[in-house]
Amino acid sequence: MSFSILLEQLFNGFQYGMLLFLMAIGVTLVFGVMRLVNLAHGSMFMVGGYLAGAAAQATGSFWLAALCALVGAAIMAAVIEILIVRPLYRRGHLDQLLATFGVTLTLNELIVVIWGRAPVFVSIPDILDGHTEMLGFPYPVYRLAITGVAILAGLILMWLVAKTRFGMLVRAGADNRTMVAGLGVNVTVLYTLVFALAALLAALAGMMSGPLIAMQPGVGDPILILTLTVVCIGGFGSLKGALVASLLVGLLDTFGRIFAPQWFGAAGNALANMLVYVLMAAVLYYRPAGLFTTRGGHS
Amino acid sequence: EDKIKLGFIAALSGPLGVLGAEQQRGLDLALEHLNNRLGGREVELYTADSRAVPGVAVQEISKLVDKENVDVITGGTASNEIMAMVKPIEAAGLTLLGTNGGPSPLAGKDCTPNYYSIAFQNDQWSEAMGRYMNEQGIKRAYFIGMDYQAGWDHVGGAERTFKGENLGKIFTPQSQLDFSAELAQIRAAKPEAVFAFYPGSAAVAFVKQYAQSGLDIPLFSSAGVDTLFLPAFDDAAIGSVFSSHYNAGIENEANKQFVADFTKEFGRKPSLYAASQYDAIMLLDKVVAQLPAGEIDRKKLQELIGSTPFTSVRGDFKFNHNHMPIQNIYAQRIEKGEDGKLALNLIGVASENVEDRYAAECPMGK
Amino acid sequence: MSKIFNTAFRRSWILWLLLALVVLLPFSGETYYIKLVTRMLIFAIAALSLDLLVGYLGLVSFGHAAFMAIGAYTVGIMASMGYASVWIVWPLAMLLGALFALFVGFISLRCSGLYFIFITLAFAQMVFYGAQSLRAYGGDDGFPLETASTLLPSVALSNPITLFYASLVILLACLYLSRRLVNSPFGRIAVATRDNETRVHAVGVDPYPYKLVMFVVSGAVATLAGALMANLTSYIAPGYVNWLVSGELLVMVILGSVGTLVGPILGAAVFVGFEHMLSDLTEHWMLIFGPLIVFRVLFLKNGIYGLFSRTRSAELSADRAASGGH
Amino acid sequence: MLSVKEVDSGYGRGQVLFDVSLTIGEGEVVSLMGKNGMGKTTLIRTIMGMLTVRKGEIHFNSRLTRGMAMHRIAAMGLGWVPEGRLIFPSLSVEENLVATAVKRKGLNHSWTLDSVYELFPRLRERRFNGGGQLSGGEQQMLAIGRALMTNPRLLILDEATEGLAPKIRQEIWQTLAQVKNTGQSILVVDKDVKALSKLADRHYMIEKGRIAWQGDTEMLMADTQRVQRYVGV
Amino acid sequence: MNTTPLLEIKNLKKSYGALSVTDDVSLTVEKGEIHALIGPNGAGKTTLVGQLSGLVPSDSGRIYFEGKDITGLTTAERAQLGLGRSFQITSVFPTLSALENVALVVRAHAGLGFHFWKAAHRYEAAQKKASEWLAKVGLAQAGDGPCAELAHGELRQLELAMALAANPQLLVLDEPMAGLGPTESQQMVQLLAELKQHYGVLLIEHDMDAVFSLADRISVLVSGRVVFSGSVDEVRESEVVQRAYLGDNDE
Ligand SMILES: Nc1ncnc2c1ncn2[C@@H]1O[C@H](COP(=O)(O)OP(=O)(O)OP(=O)(O)O)[C@@H](O)[C@H]1O
Ligand SMILES: Nc1ncnc2c1ncn2[C@@H]1O[C@H](COP(=O)(O)OP(=O)(O)OP(=O)(O)O)[C@@H](O)[C@H]1O
Ligand SMILES: CC(C)C[C@H](N)C(=O)O
Ligand SMILES: [Mg+2]
Ligand SMILES: [Mg+2]
Repeated sequence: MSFSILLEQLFNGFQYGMLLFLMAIGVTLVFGVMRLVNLAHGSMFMVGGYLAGAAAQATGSFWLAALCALVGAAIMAAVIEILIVRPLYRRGHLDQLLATFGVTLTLNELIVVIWGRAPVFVSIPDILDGHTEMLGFPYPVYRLAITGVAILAGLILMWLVAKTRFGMLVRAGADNRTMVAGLGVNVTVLYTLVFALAALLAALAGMMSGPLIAMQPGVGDPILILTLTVVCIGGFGSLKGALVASLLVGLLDTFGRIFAPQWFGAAGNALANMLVYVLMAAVLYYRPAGLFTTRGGHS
Repeated sequence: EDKIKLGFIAALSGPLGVLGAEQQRGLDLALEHLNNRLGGREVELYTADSRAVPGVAVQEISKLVDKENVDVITGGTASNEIMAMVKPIEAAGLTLLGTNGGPSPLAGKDCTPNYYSIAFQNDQWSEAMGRYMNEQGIKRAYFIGMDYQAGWDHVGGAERTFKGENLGKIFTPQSQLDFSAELAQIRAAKPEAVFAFYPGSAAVAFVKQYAQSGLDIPLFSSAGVDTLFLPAFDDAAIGSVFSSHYNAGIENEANKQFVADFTKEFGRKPSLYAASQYDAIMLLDKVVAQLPAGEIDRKKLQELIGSTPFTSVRGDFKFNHNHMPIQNIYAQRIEKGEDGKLALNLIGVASENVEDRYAAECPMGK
Repeated sequence: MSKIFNTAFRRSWILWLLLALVVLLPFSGETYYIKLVTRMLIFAIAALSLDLLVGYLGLVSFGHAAFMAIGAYTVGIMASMGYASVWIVWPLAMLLGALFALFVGFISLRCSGLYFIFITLAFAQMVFYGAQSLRAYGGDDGFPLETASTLLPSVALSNPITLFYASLVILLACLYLSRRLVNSPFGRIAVATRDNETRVHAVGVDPYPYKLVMFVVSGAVATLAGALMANLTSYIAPGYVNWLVSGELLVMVILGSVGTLVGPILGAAVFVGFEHMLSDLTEHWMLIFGPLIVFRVLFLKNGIYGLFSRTRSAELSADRAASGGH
Repeated sequence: MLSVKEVDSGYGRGQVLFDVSLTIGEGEVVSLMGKNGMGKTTLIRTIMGMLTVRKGEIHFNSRLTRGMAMHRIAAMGLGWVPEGRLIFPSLSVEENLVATAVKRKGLNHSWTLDSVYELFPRLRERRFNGGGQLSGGEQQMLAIGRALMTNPRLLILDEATEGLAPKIRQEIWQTLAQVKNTGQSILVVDKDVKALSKLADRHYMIEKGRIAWQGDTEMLMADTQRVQRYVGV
Repeated sequence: MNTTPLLEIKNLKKSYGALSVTDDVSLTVEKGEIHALIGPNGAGKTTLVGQLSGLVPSDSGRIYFEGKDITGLTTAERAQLGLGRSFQITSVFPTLSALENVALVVRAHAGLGFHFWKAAHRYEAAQKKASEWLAKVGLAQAGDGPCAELAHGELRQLELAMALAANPQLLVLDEPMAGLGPTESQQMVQLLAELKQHYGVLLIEHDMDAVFSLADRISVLVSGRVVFSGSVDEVRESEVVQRAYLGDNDE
């Protein structure tokens, strides 16, 4: 394998990793803050993609569509939070798992009812279309853009959580929501905001994936599983962990897909897919609460 | 009054859901044309969703057989699910008149009286495409496809007939939608053309990513890239060539009528999936008409499918002894129509009146 | 017979009536419904085995479908090699399931809470892709069961009625044995571990072997369910280990009521029944079923079984267990 | 400033408080005493709005607090040091102090990070440590500091000296005396009767959820029998 | 004398980063004595308890129990040897009844844990033993509902019964009076005074009244180091202890 193709594959792995990171931030944030395991996170990815598709068709503008997708998903998430998720904070993980599983099933089907089973696509806006020659190989501009946006979103979020008072309150709420309220801060709204923010990030990932992959009912499911894997590897509640694990998984997946079929022949594809989970088991064996354990991250 | 219980099974959801839905349109239109009667008998229709998952397909077949007690089953979307469905259908003494895909094992050594494919045998499409690539003067090609029965058949067919240098072959898992790593590998091999097999929504993802990846070489495909997906493509897809046993532009009376009615009802031209299913119902109409009144003789029905002449939208049609069609395979290209929309235009016959290469291995009816 | 069931069950005539109906069902001769109920029974076995983990150890396994797959693949592969007798195939399947559980348990029981939930999912995914890599057995697509398992040379499970009664007997046997297990000193320590693991350590008991044994037992039983399922569907595919199936198994357990053994059986029956009824009703049955699950979590705190039994201890127990390894 | 009038309250189906009345005036320090499980914490939780008032009324700053969300009641100027500390383990010491801090106008004395650190030098040493890494006593200091940082109109201390070393305890009592001198109103629960009698102006004794006795420090000192009976010293 | 002490800690150390929390701590506890450990907040007392029970791994140093080196053993193994611990925050099995809680401990120590067949409540000897322990701590009347419904004080009694049912030689108690009112504290003091004849006790407590009335020996931990060790009177007199811990005016 020549150096330039190796580099290109590194880029691919990195880009994939960053997309996963966008998803993982949401899961880890919602868990870190509200101790909520959210299986409906994949649906937000899907909803983002679909809303963008529908809005693009209606308005003809990618940028408007992007806005619609983000705002729409955030509003929907807020509604879900208020109606369904709120009572779940006080429940155990099992109840949360189940209820959000139900939400996923419902949303998947709702998409079918509204948009049918045909895949929905968004066209890439002209300035992001095509490819650019860099470091000796052509690379799709759009994928570069995804990477950029994900990095930016990640940085903003890390800053928000680590450095701002909003972030402090959010983390304090994670520790003890009653106590935060007892000190005069409204947690309920804070939670709705965080939940919507997480959904917005997932929708961003979905919206950006739209032009690359086919949006179809249930597209969010496999992404969700990978995201959960990433978050487990990184450590629930840890943003740093999510970042490291996303990149690990992105690269492992990309290189696994290239090499495993070469090494294992026909069975290679399946084995390549397995790698990520082997990594997860290995990591959890040595660090039962993920790479970057946060206080209270292990329940 | 005599009735016939018709089972229709197709991938109505999942990544191939679009195809199944199109098959259903073909079915509905045909039944509409026939006033919901097959050979004069009123049709009781039972629909099942196989989701293109073999395990699910088997379960749904069991429902059609055990619960609905259907007389005959038509449909089937993906090759792998068809392979899975055949066994329980055989066990129940029923017949599957397949309307999409023709997996190679069922065309060859595993052929069975209980299964017909009215659409095509998988290799038929792609062998034609391999030849077409030769004609276009392609010397170095890379092959890629989805990792399942149809992918193996299609890619294998194209590889077999392609005469130039075969630079490599990649199969990607059925669930995979991001092909960046594979496209990079392909580009590194510097081929002159790529042959790809991607059915359903993966097709759209693949073609779009192909266009963005900086691979400025022709894409040949025998996949389910079809009229159905045209709205999803950018102009980047213009020029891609696909093979198929059907194109809405085929000239004959039956097709003209079919295309006109379909367009009237659904606002666009029919795709091959609708056409094959439409054909199947038209054939069943003729078959059932020959059955004696009263209880349906399922064995007889099975035999009649292979021997009853009918008017296909493809023009002449004939089943081979292995229950696969002998037919023309056409080349079609994505072009921009006058209305500014993409169209899948017929550009010629890739192979004329071909049977599939597995027929010889099938002991049946020889 | 009544010893199998707990007090609440014994008191409820509805449940007895249901059992009687089930036993008599094959006399109706409706193959389809016999198969449907067989499906319920098989899932009930799997759900029961999952309840041993979720309900009595507080360990939420999100990968239990893997065991069913191991059972199914063992049956399928053995059949293709010419071994169909259940007296060979079942013990082998359970042994394999137990060994796999031992391996998975060895690694994942170090984790708790969420990590346990998702590491079991990871192992299930490995089994999923492992099954896919078996190209000789259809890879991604799976393969049909060549010959049905046989109880005696002439009694095959391909007969729906035979399969039905075999499943029923196995379910009742599993229920009886599970009941004994959870009430034994062993089971009590398991429950104590669920309630407060740190305290178990401090009491001088290392809970690890208890968890491991329970995990192995649970895995072996679920494997048996898979072996039966292979005979019901006559088709074996990686789809057995789809994460949705693991999710559905959990839904069954919780729908019925966690930590009650009988509850998950009811849960399985209701789940399969609903799936069947709703999908007859509308193509979009998930649009009803999804909200139903949410409804159950939000409003029906003690599950279906909770409607029959209303003891405080059961409630607490379910609460504890539902908190998922907190 | 705070008036609790004939209040009933409790958890779930059980009632804990019966007909409880209590008032705290501007700048006044009031103590609440009673044996374990008599309802002191429950009363405080009810005042904070964590438990619903089943009967009676609570006014704070002459506003009826019924139906108000807990955070709104707290934001009106209640600084709560809860039983069991409940600091935020995943925030650093400094973040614990800053996150919910409030600057309030019209107070004689205003707490800042610096003045809290001066009060508890140990906290300054550990300012970048996670709250969860602190020892029990350090956490208690943090909880008090955190409440002070909200610059409350009424400071509520529920067993604020529990688990503190005797020396620190003394220091805290001294500090509270200082705080009192700035005009701060305080409601304090503690088992150290001697310290309470020095600090507080008025005292309430609670038994089985009812106010059994109330009076000023003089009356308290005079009536050791009662103290014996209701507090058990 | 050649009697080995019940518990002997030698040069135990634990640090988190630059902070040494326990620094070269050595002390012993004999059978039949209460050895109190006092010290300012953050001195490292709870950390030391963690190291003793095996929950916090030590950086260096050794722990001997009845002369046997237990430094490398797990929590459960230490408990089996007879190192009992009560939890500062009540820690029981909430869905089991009080009797079951204790019986479970009795059975586990009789090696009956891995019995799968007979129902647990049919092990009559264990049941009987368990009710004896309950009676001893004053809980004879606890019903057979789940113990989550017991009152706070009752739970503390149950807590102790469970610790005792495990047949400990040594009890390590971390602030047992915390959260108890004066009356309850006094009762606890009485109970501990009775118990100490049969066990060794390492007592950590900020309640000086309790410490002074119970302890046979007192060690003072400051910044992870034992700065003083002696009898109650010696501690009372000590300048060092006054300054570091007790403060100027006695309480
Ligand atoms: N969360 C709760 N749920 C139910 N009952 C409770 C709860 N907290 C306290 N109680 C009960 O309310 C009563 C009063 O308890 P409260 O905590 O108010 O007492 P207290 O006077 O603060 O005692 P202490 O000195 O021990 O802190 C007790 O009987 C207790 O059992
Ligand atoms: N995991 C940890 N990481 C960093 N520092 C820690 C950790 N655990 C404890 N510490 C620090 O070690 C010191 C000793 O804590 P420890 O809990 O042992 O004190 P203590 O003597 O029990 O105090 P108290 O009487 O207040 O309970 C404290 O300063 C604490 O902040
Ligand atoms: C898209 C079609 C060509 C379907 C394909 N023949 C299959 O078997 O799956
Ligand atoms: Mg209190
Ligand atoms: Mg301590």
